[in-house]
Amino acid sequence: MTLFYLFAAVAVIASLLVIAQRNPIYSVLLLIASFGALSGLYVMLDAPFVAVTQIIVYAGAIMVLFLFVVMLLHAPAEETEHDERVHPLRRPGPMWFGAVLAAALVVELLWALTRAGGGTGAFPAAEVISVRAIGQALFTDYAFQFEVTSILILVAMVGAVILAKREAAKP
Amino acid sequence: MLLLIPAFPLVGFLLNASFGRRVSKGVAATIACAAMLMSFAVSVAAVARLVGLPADARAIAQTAFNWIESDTLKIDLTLLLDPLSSVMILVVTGIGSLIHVYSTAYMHDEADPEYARYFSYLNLFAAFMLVLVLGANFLVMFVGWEGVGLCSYLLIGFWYQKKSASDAGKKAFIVNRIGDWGFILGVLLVFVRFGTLDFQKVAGAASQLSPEATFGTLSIITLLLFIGATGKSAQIPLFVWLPDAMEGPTPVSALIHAATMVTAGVYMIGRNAVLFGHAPMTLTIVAIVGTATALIAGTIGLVQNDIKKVLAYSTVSQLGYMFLAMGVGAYAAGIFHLYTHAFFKALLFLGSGAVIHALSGEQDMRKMGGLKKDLPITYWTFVVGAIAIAGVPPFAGFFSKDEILFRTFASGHTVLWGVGLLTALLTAAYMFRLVFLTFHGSRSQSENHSNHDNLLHHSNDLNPSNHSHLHDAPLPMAIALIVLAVGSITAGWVGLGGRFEKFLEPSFGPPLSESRAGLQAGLAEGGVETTLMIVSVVVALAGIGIAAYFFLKNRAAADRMAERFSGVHRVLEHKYYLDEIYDAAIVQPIQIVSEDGLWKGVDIGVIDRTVNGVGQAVSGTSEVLRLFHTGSVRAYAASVFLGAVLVLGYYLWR
Amino acid sequence: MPAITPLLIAQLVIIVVVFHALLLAAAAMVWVERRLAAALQQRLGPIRVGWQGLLQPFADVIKLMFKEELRPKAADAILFALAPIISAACAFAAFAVVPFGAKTTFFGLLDEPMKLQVADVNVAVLVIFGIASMSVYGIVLAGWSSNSKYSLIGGLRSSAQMISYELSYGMALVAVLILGNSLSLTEIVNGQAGYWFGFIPKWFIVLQPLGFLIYMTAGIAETNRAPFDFPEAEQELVAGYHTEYSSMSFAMFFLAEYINMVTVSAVATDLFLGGWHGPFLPESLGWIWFLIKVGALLFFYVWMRWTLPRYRYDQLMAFGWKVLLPASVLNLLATAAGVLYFGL
Amino acid sequence: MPTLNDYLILSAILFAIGTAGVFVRRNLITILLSIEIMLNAVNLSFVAFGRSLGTADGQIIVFFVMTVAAAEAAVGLAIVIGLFRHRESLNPDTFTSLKW
Repeated sequence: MTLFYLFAAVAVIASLLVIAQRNPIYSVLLLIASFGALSGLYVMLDAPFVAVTQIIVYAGAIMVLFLFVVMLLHAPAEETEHDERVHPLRRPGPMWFGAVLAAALVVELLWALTRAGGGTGAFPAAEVISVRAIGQALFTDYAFQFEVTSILILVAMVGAVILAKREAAKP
Repeated sequence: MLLLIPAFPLVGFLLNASFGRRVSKGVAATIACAAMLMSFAVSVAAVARLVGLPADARAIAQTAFNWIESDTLKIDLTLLLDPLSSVMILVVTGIGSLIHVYSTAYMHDEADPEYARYFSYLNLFAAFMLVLVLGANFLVMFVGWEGVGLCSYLLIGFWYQKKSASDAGKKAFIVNRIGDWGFILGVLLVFVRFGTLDFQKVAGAASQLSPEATFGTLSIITLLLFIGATGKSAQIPLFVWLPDAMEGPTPVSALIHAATMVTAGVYMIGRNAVLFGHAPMTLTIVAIVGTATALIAGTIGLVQNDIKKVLAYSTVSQLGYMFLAMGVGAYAAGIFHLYTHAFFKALLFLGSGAVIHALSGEQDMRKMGGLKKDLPITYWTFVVGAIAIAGVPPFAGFFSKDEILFRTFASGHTVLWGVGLLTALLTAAYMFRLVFLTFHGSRSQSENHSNHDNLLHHSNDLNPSNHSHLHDAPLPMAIALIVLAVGSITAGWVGLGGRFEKFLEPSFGPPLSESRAGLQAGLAEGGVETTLMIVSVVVALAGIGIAAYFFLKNRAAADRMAERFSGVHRVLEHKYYLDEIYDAAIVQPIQIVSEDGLWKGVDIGVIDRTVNGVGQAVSGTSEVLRLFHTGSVRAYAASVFLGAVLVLGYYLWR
Repeated sequence: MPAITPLLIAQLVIIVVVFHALLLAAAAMVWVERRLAAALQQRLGPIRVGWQGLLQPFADVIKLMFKEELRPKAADAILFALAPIISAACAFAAFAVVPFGAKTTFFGLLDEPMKLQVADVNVAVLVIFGIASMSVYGIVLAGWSSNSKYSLIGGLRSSAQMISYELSYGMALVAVLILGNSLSLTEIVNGQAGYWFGFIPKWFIVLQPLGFLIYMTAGIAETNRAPFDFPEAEQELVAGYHTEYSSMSFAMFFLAEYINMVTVSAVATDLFLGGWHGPFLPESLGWIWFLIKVGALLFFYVWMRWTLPRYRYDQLMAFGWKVLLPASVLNLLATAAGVLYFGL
Repeated sequence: MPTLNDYLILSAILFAIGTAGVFVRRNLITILLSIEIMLNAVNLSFVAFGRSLGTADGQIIVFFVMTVAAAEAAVGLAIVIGLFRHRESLNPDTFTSLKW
């Protein structure tokens, strides 16, 4: 239990800091910490493979990409100076409304959980789902979805290359 | 194995269409001819296998794949080889091969890319035609049916730079569409009525029914199918496209507009013989339409001056014969005539092509004459074809035509028989008019007409009135002509003693009328058959005689005749003014309605105003709504999120 | 709290031993590298400190410890301090899941045999892979936080290089996983026991020669060693990402590099060279074989460094993506097909 | 032992943090990061449900989510780079016109 609270606390605090930061490079690093905590939670949920994948894919690949972009763009800190000159709906005030909504969502979800009941007992004892079982399901029952995602990745890759490519210097 | 038959020409098409423009003429022609010859070889092998089977089990089916499957509609791409389709594939691949060979020489003046384009179209046509005849259900047949229509359009308009050619192509396409409309409706109705589109299953289901005494569903189905047939096979009222189709290269006319495609309608009726057999009223209509077409086309053919037009009307007329046969239930006789006709009509067209080729594009018979000496091969083969079509024994046409007339007579349609006989007379007459005008007499008497307009665009290289340039058919053309001439003499012999009919019998299902043997037995004692035979031979010879009198011995008499009956002559020359009537009755009203009613009235008045009104309303509303669109992604996200929170809240609170 | 058992004590002992062994190995490698380089260049190298210069590494460490810790003024303080720690921590962490000997009772000291390994994880291979991907951050952050052009370029280059070669590295691993039919390193090693025809050891290098080559190439690139040592290409970048580092921070990068070499070699030994299996020695002394094999691979590492010139950067990327990755995919496909059709 | 509800509550909190981040921050990269937080919150509940039901399906969906997240990050960051080149800014409020 204590381990759960430790990981949960790390995840929540790190996530909060992610959105509290003005410097995106710290946001990225804190998010990695949050992912690490989530990875620990996955281990506790008997999902070691997801835990490791979380590290390899999220922390090791996606976040490196973010870090790269932050470095490439020289991580400009957030600009606030033109707030006064913009449309009223775009000022920071209305944006805090979004945060209020987020809080409302948490309340609603908690309410839903209490109303639904159940889910309060410990998890039923079960074998750790092996990598073999996951692989088997992935390549049989979910084979179509797997292929679709691979096409998605391919498309995204081509799209990213084209979008990020510098246009050739015009003669 | 069956798949290979259409596959070879298709591959030939793909090769020539893809690479044809980059290779020499020889290569393109070799590819096309090889494709056809291989297809022919496979066809022969397949038919040999079919013949080897016992008579009641003669059907080979091959399913390529499941094509369409939707609820009860299950359609496989199946090819079926039975006696009927075996006759057809032999005709298509055999005569098709000869015409390919012929074309290598005939089209030799074309530029390389054009040459390859020609052969790719020709191959494509063969592939579609084979799909048409081999298709085991209506839909596969329809693929071929539409495909040959497309190829016909492409080939008629092959010289698309020439306006008359592209117009003729469009005309053929549009008129065919009208027929196809009937065909599609017929097919749909077949599916509604029988729940399947497979020929054999439909025939099986139909044979359980008793023939319709009144005008019922089967009659409607068959009538709709027959409308399709009239379009494709150029029958009244849709025959007007075929004469115009002569704008295409002559080998095309021979292959598509004489030997194969135009007979698709006849074949289709034969394929659905059981269905038609259960709709006697439709059969009567078929017989009457066929006879009328035969007569009308025959009369028009008598006065035409364009060598190919004569042959075109002759084709229409002969197709009328076939429909007559179908209409009186003599399916085998109709298919038999289809088969013999393919030989001699292809021969006649190719012969005329050789003449045109020799004269560098001249098609007007009045400017020909005396070509006998210069073109001996062409002449003699042409004469064989003419005798065959006239119906003189032992040439091919005699057997089939006589069979049709006999069956018509035997089925009790005496009037139709009489008209058919008259048409036979006309046939012999106009064919020999053609022969005498073209090959006999002398050219000098028509020399003064030589300010001709060149009909073929490439005809500027030779002066047609210059005898020194006359040359007989080159080797490939000569081969095709000779082979076809031999065929025109001998093709009819396979029908002796009713063998052809017996071979085809399984394809037409259980006979409704008495079999030929029965008929023979019934009529033999009176010697009716022999009498009829003698009558038709006499008629044919009479026709030849008339032609010889007017156009060989005494050409002035012909002009006098034309003058005396100038009214009739003009009507015939203008093809009964059918084109003009169609133009006034159909084309003009459609144009007027389209332009004044649909375009200026509906389109501009109603649709455009509606569209503009909607547009103005939208832009007016947008003026107001645009204020909510800040362009801020986060504001949008906030509204989406607000919606989500509210919906969730509603469900929780409820 | 779990009860303190002999097994737990033994486990703690192993942790301590491994930690120090890695430190020692790094120190030893410094000496080996310098002496070997000298030998290859026909000079003597360090021989003054201790017998044959064996104490030279310790002298270096002491020197580094007493140096002043310098930090550029414009550097990001937190990240600048964090980067070397990440590097070193990842290097140590990766070795945790590497088994280096068969189960043993330590000559009867324990009631039941235990594994010679810090942590037996059933997805060990993936853990190594994951930690390897995390070690990128040490270098990237060092490069970025130094606020120096040399460091930044070095950091970016190195992370691009590591990400690119990680793919081939992973593919080569997967091919072995297919053969070993497990994600656990111990089981993979045990799958390599025995001999074919009585004399060819059943090591996966025999079935996977291409896989081994790819693994070693990618491994060298992953550890940023010559001929792939771009992050610190002296001639262009001074010292790459650790240009601005000094004293113990620098020592930690140094340490991380050597420990990574050891880890890559150890994993290669486990995956391809049959781990602790070998002739002549009893199973319980298999770790000696393990040490010999790792030593041989480390020698190879050093040998490569002083023999091959550095690639050009574009050549490196082109080689990684256009040669190594396709080769590893092919190797993977061939392996999978072999297992599927011949049941290798 | 933590229960299913504990995980779901944690997931809800993380999700809310992610959404709040999307609204509060004015930096495209941070907004993308917030979206990643939301995705991870969902992943957590998937794995928790999968554990509770004893099936592998929850974990498999997580893999698909990760794949999509990777694709999203790649394309999203490419767009961010493109926008930055245009405007020298990462503030989403700078990009309010469809064309300029």
